[in-house]
Amino acid sequence: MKQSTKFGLAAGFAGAALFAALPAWAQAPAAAAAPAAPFVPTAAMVNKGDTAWMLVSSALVLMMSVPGLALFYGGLVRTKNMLSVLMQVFMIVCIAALVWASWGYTMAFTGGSGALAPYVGGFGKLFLKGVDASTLSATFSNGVYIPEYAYVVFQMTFACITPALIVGAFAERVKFTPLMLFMVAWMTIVYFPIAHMVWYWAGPDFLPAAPADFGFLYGKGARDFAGGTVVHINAGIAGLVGCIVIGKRVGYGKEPMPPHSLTMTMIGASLLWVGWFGFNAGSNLESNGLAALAFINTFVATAAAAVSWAVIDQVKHGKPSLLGAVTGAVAGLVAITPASGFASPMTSIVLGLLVSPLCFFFVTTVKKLGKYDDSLDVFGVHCIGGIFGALGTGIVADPALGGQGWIDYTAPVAKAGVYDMATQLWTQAEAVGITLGWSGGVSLILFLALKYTVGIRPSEEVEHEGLDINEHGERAYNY
Amino acid sequence: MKQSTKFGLAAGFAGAALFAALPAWAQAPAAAAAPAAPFVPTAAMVNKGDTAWMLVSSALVLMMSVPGLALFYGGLVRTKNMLSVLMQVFMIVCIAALVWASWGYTMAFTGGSGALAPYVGGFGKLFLKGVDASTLSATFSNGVYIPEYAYVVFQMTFACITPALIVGAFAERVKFTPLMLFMVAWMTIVYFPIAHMVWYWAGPDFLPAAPADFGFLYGKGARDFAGGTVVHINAGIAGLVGCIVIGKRVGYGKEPMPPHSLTMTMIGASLLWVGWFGFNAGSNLESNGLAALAFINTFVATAAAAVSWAVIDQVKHGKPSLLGAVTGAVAGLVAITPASGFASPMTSIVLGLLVSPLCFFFVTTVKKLGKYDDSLDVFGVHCIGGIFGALGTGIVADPALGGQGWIDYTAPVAKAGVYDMATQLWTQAEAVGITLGWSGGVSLILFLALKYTVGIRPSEEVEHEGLDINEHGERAYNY
Amino acid sequence: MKQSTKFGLAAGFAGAALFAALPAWAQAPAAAAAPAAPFVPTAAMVNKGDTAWMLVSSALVLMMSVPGLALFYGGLVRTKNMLSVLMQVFMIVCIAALVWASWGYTMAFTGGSGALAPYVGGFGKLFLKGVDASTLSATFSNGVYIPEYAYVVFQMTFACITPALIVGAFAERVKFTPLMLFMVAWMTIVYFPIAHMVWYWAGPDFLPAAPADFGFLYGKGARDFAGGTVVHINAGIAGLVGCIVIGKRVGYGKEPMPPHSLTMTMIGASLLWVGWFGFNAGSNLESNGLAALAFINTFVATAAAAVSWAVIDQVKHGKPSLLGAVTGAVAGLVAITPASGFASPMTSIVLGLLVSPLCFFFVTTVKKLGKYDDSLDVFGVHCIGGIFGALGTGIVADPALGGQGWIDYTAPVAKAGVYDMATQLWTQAEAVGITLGWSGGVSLILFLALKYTVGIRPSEEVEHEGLDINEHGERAYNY
Amino acid sequence: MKLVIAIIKPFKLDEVREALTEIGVAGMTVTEVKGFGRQKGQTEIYRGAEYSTNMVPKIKIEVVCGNDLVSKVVESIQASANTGAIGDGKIFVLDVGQAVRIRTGETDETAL
Amino acid sequence: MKLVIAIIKPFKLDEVREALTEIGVAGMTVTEVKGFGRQKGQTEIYRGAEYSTNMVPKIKIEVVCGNDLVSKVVESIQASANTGAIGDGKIFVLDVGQAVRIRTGETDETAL
Amino acid sequence: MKLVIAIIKPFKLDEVREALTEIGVAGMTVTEVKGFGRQKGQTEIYRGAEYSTNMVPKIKIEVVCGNDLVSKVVESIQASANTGAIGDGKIFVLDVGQAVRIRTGETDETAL
Ligand SMILES: Nc1ncnc2c1ncn2[C@@H]1O[C@H](COP(=O)(O)OP(=O)(O)O)[C@@H](O)[C@H]1O
Ligand SMILES: Nc1ncnc2c1ncn2[C@@H]1O[C@H](COP(=O)(O)OP(=O)(O)O)[C@@H](O)[C@H]1O
Ligand SMILES: Nc1ncnc2c1ncn2[C@@H]1O[C@H](COP(=O)(O)OP(=O)(O)O)[C@@H](O)[C@H]1O
Repeated sequence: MKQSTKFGLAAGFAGAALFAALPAWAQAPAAAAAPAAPFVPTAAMVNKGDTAWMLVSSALVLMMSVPGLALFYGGLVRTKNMLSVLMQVFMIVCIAALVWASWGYTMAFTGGSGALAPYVGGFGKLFLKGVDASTLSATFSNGVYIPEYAYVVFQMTFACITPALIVGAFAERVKFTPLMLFMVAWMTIVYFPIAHMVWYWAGPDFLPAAPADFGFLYGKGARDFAGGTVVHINAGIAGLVGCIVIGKRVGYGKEPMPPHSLTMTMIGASLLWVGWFGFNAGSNLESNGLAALAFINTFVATAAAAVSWAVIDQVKHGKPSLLGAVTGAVAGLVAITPASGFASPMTSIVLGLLVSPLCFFFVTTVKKLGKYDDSLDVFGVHCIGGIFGALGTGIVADPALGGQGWIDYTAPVAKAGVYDMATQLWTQAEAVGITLGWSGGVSLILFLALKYTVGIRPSEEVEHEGLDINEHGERAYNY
Repeated sequence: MKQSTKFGLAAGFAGAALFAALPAWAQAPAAAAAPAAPFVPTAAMVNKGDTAWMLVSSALVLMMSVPGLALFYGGLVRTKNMLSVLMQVFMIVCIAALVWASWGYTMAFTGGSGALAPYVGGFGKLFLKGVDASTLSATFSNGVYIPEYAYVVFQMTFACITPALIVGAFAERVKFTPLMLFMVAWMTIVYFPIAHMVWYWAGPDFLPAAPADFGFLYGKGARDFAGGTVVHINAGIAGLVGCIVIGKRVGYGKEPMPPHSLTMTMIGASLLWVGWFGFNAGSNLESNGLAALAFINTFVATAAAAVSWAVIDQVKHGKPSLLGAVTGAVAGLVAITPASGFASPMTSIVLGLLVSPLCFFFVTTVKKLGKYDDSLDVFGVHCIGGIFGALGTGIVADPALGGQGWIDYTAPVAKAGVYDMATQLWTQAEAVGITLGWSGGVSLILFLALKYTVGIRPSEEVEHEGLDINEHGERAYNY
Repeated sequence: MKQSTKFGLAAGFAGAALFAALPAWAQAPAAAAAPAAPFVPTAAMVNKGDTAWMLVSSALVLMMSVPGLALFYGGLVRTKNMLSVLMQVFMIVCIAALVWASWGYTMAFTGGSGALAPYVGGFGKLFLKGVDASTLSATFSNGVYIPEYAYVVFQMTFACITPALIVGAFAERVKFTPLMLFMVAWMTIVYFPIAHMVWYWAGPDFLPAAPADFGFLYGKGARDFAGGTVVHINAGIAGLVGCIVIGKRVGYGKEPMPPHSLTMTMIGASLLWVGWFGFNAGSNLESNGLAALAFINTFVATAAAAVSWAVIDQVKHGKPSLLGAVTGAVAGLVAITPASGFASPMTSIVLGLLVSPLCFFFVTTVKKLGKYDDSLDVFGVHCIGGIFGALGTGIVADPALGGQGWIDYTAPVAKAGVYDMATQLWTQAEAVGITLGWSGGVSLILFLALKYTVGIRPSEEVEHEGLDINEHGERAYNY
Repeated sequence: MKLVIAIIKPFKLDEVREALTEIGVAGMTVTEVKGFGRQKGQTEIYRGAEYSTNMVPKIKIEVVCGNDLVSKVVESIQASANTGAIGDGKIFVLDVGQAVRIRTGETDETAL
Repeated sequence: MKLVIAIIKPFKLDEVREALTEIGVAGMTVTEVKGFGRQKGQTEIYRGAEYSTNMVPKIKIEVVCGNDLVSKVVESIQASANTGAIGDGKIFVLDVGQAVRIRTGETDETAL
Repeated sequence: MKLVIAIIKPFKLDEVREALTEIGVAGMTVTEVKGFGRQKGQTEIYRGAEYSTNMVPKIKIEVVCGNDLVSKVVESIQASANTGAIGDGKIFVLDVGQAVRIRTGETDETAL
């Protein structure tokens, strides 16, 4: 049985110590040494500590979306639109889970066929056919497996949060049902293929026997530990396109539109941070020293970016703002996401310190110049932060800078590859470009199609009165 | 030493793979093969991954109660009663923890004596006597154990949330201290016995030698993976009885009583969802493929039920509401609870899709016809959703539908039993009926006793002004 | 390579069972038996279940700070100062993480040199030099190790929350930037040395060969399982000094200053409780029966203290208040912190029941008599509760009371030591006294230095209008 | 025209509104206010600190009506807002010189 | 002096404020209120329970001005707050007997 | 009778209330409002977007009193609400034609 797993190139280990720690693998040397005989992972290759970690990580990533992201976004809109944001995020998570279980997992994480194979998976696991409580998924280590359901559900949480990120770009002025239609189409045409291109590969024990069984960008050597391209650039560019097609909010630039509750935004940002450990360290698929590395990188990059943004606020406006600090924190989380398993804590801090000024420039100067109304700065924070992180990964992964380098899995037993920063950077740029182009292009078509058919924007009067009462028949608060 | 564990019948495995994965068990074949020699679990049978998972699950279930349930309920009441709900839930959790450690655990999870043995445990572990850091509790697998304290605390969280669920039914019109008295009595007379009847058994390594050492409903073959009967039906019917005895809120049906903060309700629902993974997947007691199955089932059933309720809202009122979506999510969580370890993801989705229309019918039409004021729909969502889930478990557990069937533990090494859906459904219905009868009947007596002694309802004036200021001397908000 | 770990004296086991459960240790008997040959921990001594547990615990402790503590504190201030509290806590966490990774970890958890060695660590791991994904940290068991990054990050979360606790004492009247300066200095001069004195030691496999390689208070035999002295007394006394130096709030005692949102305070308290399991049970460094013990102790002590405070409220004011209940819960958490791995559930309940009246007395009577304005009762709850817990640990750890006693690690294989309560109590008192003196004294100098240089208190007008708009340029709510 | 200002107990709002609608009042404006008077506020206690706020939540209703309707309006409010307990509130009547309907520019009684 | 009370739609506040500033009004006081009138409130539905609140969020502006300015103030509000849709609101004018600036104790028109 | 309307700084409320109680005012009604005037609002900045709100939180006090008490009420408010800084607020006095105590139906000065 062929097993699917995640990440084009996984982290190399500073020493062989961690490999030696895998008794299960040691028990299967014959299988690993002779790729001609088909490798069969056994239940003994599953460690309950890994399983526990993957389940916890999945719960943490769900917490990032609901209530995390919903509150982070919701606090920033006006009272009259609070529920619309909560509802959009909540329902996208629900719909995405159903879509993922139905046709997403198979499209992203099985081998496809024919010329399309590098770009999208097959339909062998439609409706999770063939997946059961005893099937296994590969990790990045030879001879280490996790229950396939754990892998399906962990990846499900990624499929849930990514489309939800998009809605911030055109918050306060979008019709609910058309938005849900967009999301189903976008996941199917954009998210699953990109996830397949970047993350699909046969797994360490299978790759030697199937050296071309991987996604297009994986094959190119692009690395994205936890979703800089697949999640943040992907969603960020779709958001930008959406907010331009939909147009500015009524009164934008004239009326004040202050956040209705920075308290909620702070709660959301905090839960995003806490949950993001599942996102990043969980993406290691094993609970070992590398997961701990991804964890600490995620911690310090975020802290650095928050401090960095607060300092910018102080310098520019004389006052460090909470919204600045938490925006910086999120920018730091975005930037470290693709790099979290490759960087060292000190290079993570550098990434964090640098991403904030860049994003600050985009959410202030560029947004003003570009005259687009990206309500909650999905482009400025997620897309730009994601691009910065994706390119930065190419730098900080360099073992010369304390990075984890890359692992060559083509041999029966994986070993560290030779690192070439220039090549890697170029590959990273290609992955960024392809994601921007595909997600941006398809999103444009989808938004335009909706705009000129069912309509995507509510009437001006509805916008004045608020989406909550008009689209959902409720008010957020009745104090 | 005899060990206690949970669940009448545990999940069967699609293959023997997971069993083979248990080296600890393999080391004790003699003990298992020769039940005549008393089996003694050893520390080597404990896996740290399982322990980590049980501790995390316990923390998650506490998070379901506080702040999860407290916010879900609290957001739905009027501002003047917000604190009363938060306080009721918080204090019930605290008191329940103390009661559980004092006499609850022993009443639920030790073997009783004499004619009462099938209905309630003994008092051998009163105040946790005999439990220490080295004693162990059985799981559903031969030769797999967890620290007994982990089991005690995991079950403690269930004992904390179940009584807290009840208060939603008569929110905004109940006196605090009498309510606490009710809860202590209800736990003692209703919850512990029902938990004993449904979940107590000797454990897989002990059962062959003690083939009658189990609770009444366990013995009948009723299955309730994580608490459909013990938690939701149990609490739901007590709530209905309570709201009828206490009577309607002053102004009910005349004054508008809109939720004071759907934002809080959404946060609460989200944390319930996140925490429920501990509740359901934790109930597997091991972090393995079956826990992952329970996890994904919990995820997709919830998503399906939320979508389903939103669609009903759209059809009936033209607008999908957030309150509808999160109510659906909770209904889905309730319905999947007893089935989470038995269903497949696709049958879980079906359960989720169907539970929402059923609950919708009860919280709208039936409640109107019945003329009872179940303030927060504890009956309509928890009791009805729980009944639906309990019966549905009998269907979706069928291996013919991709379910996990049942395990025959009477042999020294457990093996899959032959599944008969009709029999199972009948058994499930019996468990439902007994729970409804016992909890409903005892609750009626308790509420009436309180009503005619210390009184259970505050004066009309207090109700007008709000419970917060009158019962607790505080206001929730001083903006 | 010498490894650092935590806790002066760890818990003794009721039996040898848990030791026997460690196969890794069994594989290294030679190393353990012959301390002359330097012991080298191997990757095989790492259990993935432990790693998973430490990562989860770290995430939980971060959740205690943000959003937990921030909300607990924030809800208690007036609307106009809400953001200032959120911002202070959030930024302290960020800055502390950077400081910890830069020079905190090495100062606290490496062996120092010369006469200062007992009081502060060296600089060998400045900027985490030498720490990588394969280095390991010791636990309290022979032959059991965790990834060093996991240990660094777990301890990082403690370094983040401790200074954040302080701000509650002078909330609503402090300038942001000077406060941040104070925190960096306080961590460096107070927190890292105290952590070193109490928690640093060579580890069970190294101690026999290096019998003097430990911190000053560790050497004296003081025990502090999860931070009664290091965290709570340390922060609490600093808070008291701060609030006295800074002075009372304008209008204190004349204007009403009711909490602006007890809802937020309740959310914060609940998340503190949930996260505290990571704090206490995580401090066991392994996911085993002792972690489960610390978990259940944390649960029931909190519950008991909440109930106890509610009863006092009822008796004194005729009404049990939510703020009382959650304050009690936090007091219980504080009290059980140093004792969590040593007490039994029943003695934990006693600690919980007793800490509330004591803290109640301090936050009401003593505060009134002392005429200091400890805005959020950091001294009354954290310092007093911490002192009570630290002394109580000396009592409840006694095996005669069901406690875990202490482990003698000087032999190659650790074994239970003989318990002498009077000696232990005296040692505990010394640790309390040294912490009070050092933290109190240094804090006094730091606060005075800031007061008479950059200034630490905003103008009266700013205080009237609120810190949010003046210090941060934002408002918490724009409903 | 007259402006009738009534301070009432919050839970009486619906009854008063219905009573006014019945006698032909087509519009009114409602504000949440706090009242200080004979009725004592509840004591709030936070960690032992007692606050006797003295302020009680009230609802203020403002109705502008023609001179002919005034006495009926006052009576109707007085009847419907009455509970007989302290704190039921007050009604004040003031003269209005001019009224304009913004939408149409209509003035005075036709504007109401 | 006159007290001009205007009930307007919330999103018109900025426009009205600007219009008034232009004609020389130096101060005003603004209150969030709920209005009952011809404009129907939205229906809220919570788990099937429908509430037709009848109450619509409005903004009340109070401006005290000299007698000479009154007509300009009224016209200016009427022009700037107008959308032509039901619920645009009302303007009422009352007599003010006395005005004091607290800071200086100045009285009447100089106090404004 | 007169209706005295005072717009004051929020933190002065308690002092004003006490001052009024001292001179025998038995009741008043308090509303949270926003004021626009000479005093400039704070600038809020959210991710670089600056909002100068121009609106400052204020408290509006309404007291109805007999004609004899008016000048004492006005003076007392003016004295107790004064800080000498811009934004201290205003006092306006209007005529009240009628007053009713809802509970008892008492009218005019006895109703206060
Ligand atoms: N002189 C007054 N001016 C303005 N409002 C008043 C005055 N007296 C009372 N009120 C308002 O009327 C409310 C009810 O008054 P109170 O003295 O408590 O009871 P009652 O109306 O039964 O005499 C107060 O809360 C306050 O809002
Ligand atoms: N008689 C009245 N007295 C006081 N306020 C009124 C009166 N009539 C209307 N209002 C206020 O004016 C607002 C608008 O009135 P409405 O009848 O809805 O529309 P229009 O102003 O277009 O006629 C109402 O919401 C209410 O606040
Ligand atoms: N013409 C006016 N009509 C109504 N309210 C006013 C008027 N002018 C000022 N106010 C109120 O008085 C408050 C204080 O006025 P401002 O001009 O800021 O300072 P000052 O009272 O010191 O002159 C304002 O915030 C506003 O609420």
